[in-house]
Amino acid sequence: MSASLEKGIHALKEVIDAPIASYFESCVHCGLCAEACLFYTETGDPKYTPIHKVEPLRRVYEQEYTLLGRLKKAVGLSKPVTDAELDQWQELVYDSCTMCGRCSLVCPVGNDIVYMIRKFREGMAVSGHVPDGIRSATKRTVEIGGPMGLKWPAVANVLRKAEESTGLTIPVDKEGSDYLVLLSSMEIVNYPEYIEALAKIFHKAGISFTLASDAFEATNAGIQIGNSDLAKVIVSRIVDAAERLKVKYVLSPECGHAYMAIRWEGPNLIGRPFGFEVVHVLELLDELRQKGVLKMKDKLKDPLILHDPCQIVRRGGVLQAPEPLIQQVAENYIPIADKQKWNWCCGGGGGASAIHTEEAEALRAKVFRIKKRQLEEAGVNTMVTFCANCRITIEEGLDHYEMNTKLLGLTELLAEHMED
Amino acid sequence: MQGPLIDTLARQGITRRTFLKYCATLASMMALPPAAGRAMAEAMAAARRPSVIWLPFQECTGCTESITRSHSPTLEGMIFDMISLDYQETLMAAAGHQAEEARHAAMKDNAGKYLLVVDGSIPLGLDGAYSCIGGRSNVDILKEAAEGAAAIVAMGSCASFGGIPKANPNPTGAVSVSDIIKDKPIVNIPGCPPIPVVMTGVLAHYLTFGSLPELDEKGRPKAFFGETIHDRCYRRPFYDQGKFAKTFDDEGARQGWCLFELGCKGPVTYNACATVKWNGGTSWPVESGHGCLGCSEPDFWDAGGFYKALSVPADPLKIAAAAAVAGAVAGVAVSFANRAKKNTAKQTHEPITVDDLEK
Amino acid sequence: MSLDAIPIHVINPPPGEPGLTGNAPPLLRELSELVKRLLASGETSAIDLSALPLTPADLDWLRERLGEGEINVTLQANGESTLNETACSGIWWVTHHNEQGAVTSQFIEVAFVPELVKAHPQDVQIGQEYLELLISDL
Amino acid sequence: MNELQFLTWVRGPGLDIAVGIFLLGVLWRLFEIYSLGRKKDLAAPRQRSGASGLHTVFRRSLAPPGMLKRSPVSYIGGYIFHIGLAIVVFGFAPHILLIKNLTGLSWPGLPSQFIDLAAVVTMAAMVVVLVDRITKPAKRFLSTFEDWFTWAVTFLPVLTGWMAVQHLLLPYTTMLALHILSVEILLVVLPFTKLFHAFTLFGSRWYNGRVNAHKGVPV
Repeated sequence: MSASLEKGIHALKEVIDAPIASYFESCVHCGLCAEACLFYTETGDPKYTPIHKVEPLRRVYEQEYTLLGRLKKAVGLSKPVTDAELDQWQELVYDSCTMCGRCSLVCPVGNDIVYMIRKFREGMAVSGHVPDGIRSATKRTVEIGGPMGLKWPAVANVLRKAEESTGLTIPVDKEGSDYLVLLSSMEIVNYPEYIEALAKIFHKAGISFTLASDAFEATNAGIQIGNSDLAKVIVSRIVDAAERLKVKYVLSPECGHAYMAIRWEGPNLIGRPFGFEVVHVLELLDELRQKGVLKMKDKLKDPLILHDPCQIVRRGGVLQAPEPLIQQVAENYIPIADKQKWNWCCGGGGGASAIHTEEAEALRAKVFRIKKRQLEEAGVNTMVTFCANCRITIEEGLDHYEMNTKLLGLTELLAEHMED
Repeated sequence: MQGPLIDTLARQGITRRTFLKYCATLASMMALPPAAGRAMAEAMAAARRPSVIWLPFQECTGCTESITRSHSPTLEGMIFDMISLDYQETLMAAAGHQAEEARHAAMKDNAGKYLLVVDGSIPLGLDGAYSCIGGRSNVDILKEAAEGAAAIVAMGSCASFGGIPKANPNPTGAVSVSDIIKDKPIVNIPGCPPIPVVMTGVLAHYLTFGSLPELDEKGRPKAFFGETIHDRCYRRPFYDQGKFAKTFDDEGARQGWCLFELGCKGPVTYNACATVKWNGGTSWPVESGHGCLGCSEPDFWDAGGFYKALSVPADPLKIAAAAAVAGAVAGVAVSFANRAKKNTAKQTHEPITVDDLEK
Repeated sequence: MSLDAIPIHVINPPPGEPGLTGNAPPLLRELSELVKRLLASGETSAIDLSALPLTPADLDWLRERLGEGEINVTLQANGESTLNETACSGIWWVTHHNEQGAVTSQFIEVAFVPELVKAHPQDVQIGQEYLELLISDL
Repeated sequence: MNELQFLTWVRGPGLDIAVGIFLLGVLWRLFEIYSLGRKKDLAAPRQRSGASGLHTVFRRSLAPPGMLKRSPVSYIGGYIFHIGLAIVVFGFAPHILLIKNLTGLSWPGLPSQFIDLAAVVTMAAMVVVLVDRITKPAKRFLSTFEDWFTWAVTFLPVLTGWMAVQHLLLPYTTMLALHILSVEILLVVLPFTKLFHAFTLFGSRWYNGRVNAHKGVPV
């Protein structure tokens, strides 16, 4: 078994639906989506125009599902999609699209372009046109359990350290808990403070929680690469664990696409609604804040801006929680013009940060200028966000431009300033 | 009989000043400079009367009526005093062979100089047998008479464009003068009937300048057919304001609003009715409350109904229902094909494993 | 039954009738040129008012500006014609009506005497002959 | 064929054929597009979708924050020419009469001087939009023959209609016939080109609105 063009076309035939058809038929080539895409605004290269990134998908739609398209194909007016073409598009579909969904917000005819990209990736994945970085991350997630190849003993180790430093117990595989806490590999490896913060907050609020030794990983490279079968394998682990442990809630970590995978794609991948609720950590925190449980002992004085991760806010719908939370802990929060659902992507979402080719990295650095500009315009040296992947991408960007900006995670920030 | 025209007029009690005044007005109507009125008067007053042969073919005599019943016989009628009308079946006293002889004599005496006026269309069906005079078909007579004519005036829509006889299905194979005669100057004076002053204007011009007036691409004198009825219509402001009579007896009709919606063909009809009017300037169709029929345009009879507004399709939605059904059927058929295709794709889905990601 | 009982009445001219178009003032300049020519060479000329895009308001404006002169000639020939001198001598306002009283044409004539007023030599001849006849009858 | 015959043809058989192809095309395309269906979203909605699709249909008619500044010509030019077209198409008395004849619906017309102005402004906006398409890199990059073609097909009816009313270039009858013919061409190509967005835009906005409202994001 191996990837092939036929499989790709076959997959596209499966996923093309009425919205895709309606979107393609509506496009008037106005190019306004380009103005909403950081890959275009920062490079000025028209090939990064979002709707252009799904051009092969349009051709397949036209050739397979429209009468005129079939006729055109039959008489040779419309050339079939080729491997070479898809290879050319790989860069456009993965390297230069973070599935941030900003284009879907501006399209005047209402096209949800990111919806189209997500479907197009189904074809790209099985036709073999995926960046190695994402492919290997997917393989590791399916075969080992996480995109970084992290195994439970290592996680257990981190948890033990967190228990030591907080003096709190972190339950594992405890049946009947309120919350099943998920983590992302990046958090475990790069930001273990997140786990400590969470333990403190749960303890304070008196909420029972547990981790699952066979489903600690929330990230889902399957949806980034764009394969529902693999995404289903990955998400099923969480569903199985949550049902086995009989939890009421599954807590999604800060990580953006993990939330997308479990909260919005999950039930559709396994083909049935969940018997539990999926909650993003910020939603829980905001609920606690409203209940008065989340009290601060002091506030951060530094002026700062917030980076709203695309998959959590614009595409995930966690619109209201972040601002009250940051105001809870920061004295000088400066709202920026393009905030909330209008935020600009960090440049590393949708699996892009897993692509480590020279070109991809150079492109990421280039488009990071939009974040740089936001920082400079606000005149601040501190940025807060709530997505592990955004944090890594932004750190890289800050390094690249040698900026001495402080980047903080919202949950940790809250834990740090919380009343003991 | 062949003395200067002014003497003839004087004998009829028409003074020189009356004639001058008439020529001034005629020149004005023909959009000639004011000085031309005087030139016209002088030229015509002194003119020797040209021979005119008037051939009626497949016609209703309405054109002759229009000319001879014009309201001020002393004025429009003057034109008959300016010419020597050597043959006109309706008007001439002679009949039968006598009349035919008069025509032949005039043609012979004035060869190359006479003016030929034609009213009625010419049927070509059955070798022209649909209309014969003295046993000869109209087309034969026309060809023979045209041979020696200096110029031809096609009076009325039938002679100009074929008119009502040519209307679908045109059983007699009727055609216009210009369909048959190609080598003579022809003036078309369309209208059903034509406006008398156009006829007199053309004759006056011919008598004065020895040539035909400036014609448009349809052979009509530009002076009278240069603008549409709609352009010169006194109801035009209502059109511009969007005020339309919806029926012939509604408030809009009583208020004299635009008749566009009632099928007025004014916007596509080139004629001078709106300015010259009829019956000595008394009124004209639109002023009397009825839309223009477009009678001076080619094929006006078949132009989609007199009471259908111009912007309205002649036969709305004739095939629309059938087309809609066909579209729906095609759509449903494509839908079924598409759904079957998509379902097949889904059913033949082979689960993907990580190994499948490699090429 | 009076005329008013008929429900149909034509309102003429219709409302929204165009007012001044601005086409009249240039005519004054043209007239000035024509008068100069009349003085210089004796050449007469005329402007055909019905050939120009003038509204009734324009005509009123022009008529009012040109004013009334001393001579008003009325001609009865197939309807009335009026030849009125304006306040500018040499400029005549000429209106022809038909027998029904409708205006058939309208001119401004620049001449010492309007052409139509002058008797034609042939007509004078005929007058002379008639005069002779009268004398011979004495 | 003389111009009155031409006019008679375009407002007779020509229009029948054009309206027929238009209706056929629209129905066929709508079935073709929307019969593909979509899967029910099984994720628990953040909120009930309610009229969110409808909201998006209306909301998308307004420029999103910041976008007006980024692409003023697209928005202002686009607004002017779309609104201008609507005014000219639905406000001109003869057009209303046509619609009334076809559908039985009618409403008062606008003064023809206003329609005239609207037509000129619409054409100016369309030319500006065309220039924008030629000069803006993203637009030019996306443009295919269809984009230029549909522009022309949309522009010609306005131009010929305006020229007919203004008596420019050709006699009114010929121009009117050309005007109707150009509209017929527009009707014929509409269902089969990007001009079909006039119909699918509602579906697209609605889908987008529903899909995102399910997740609690007003788009």
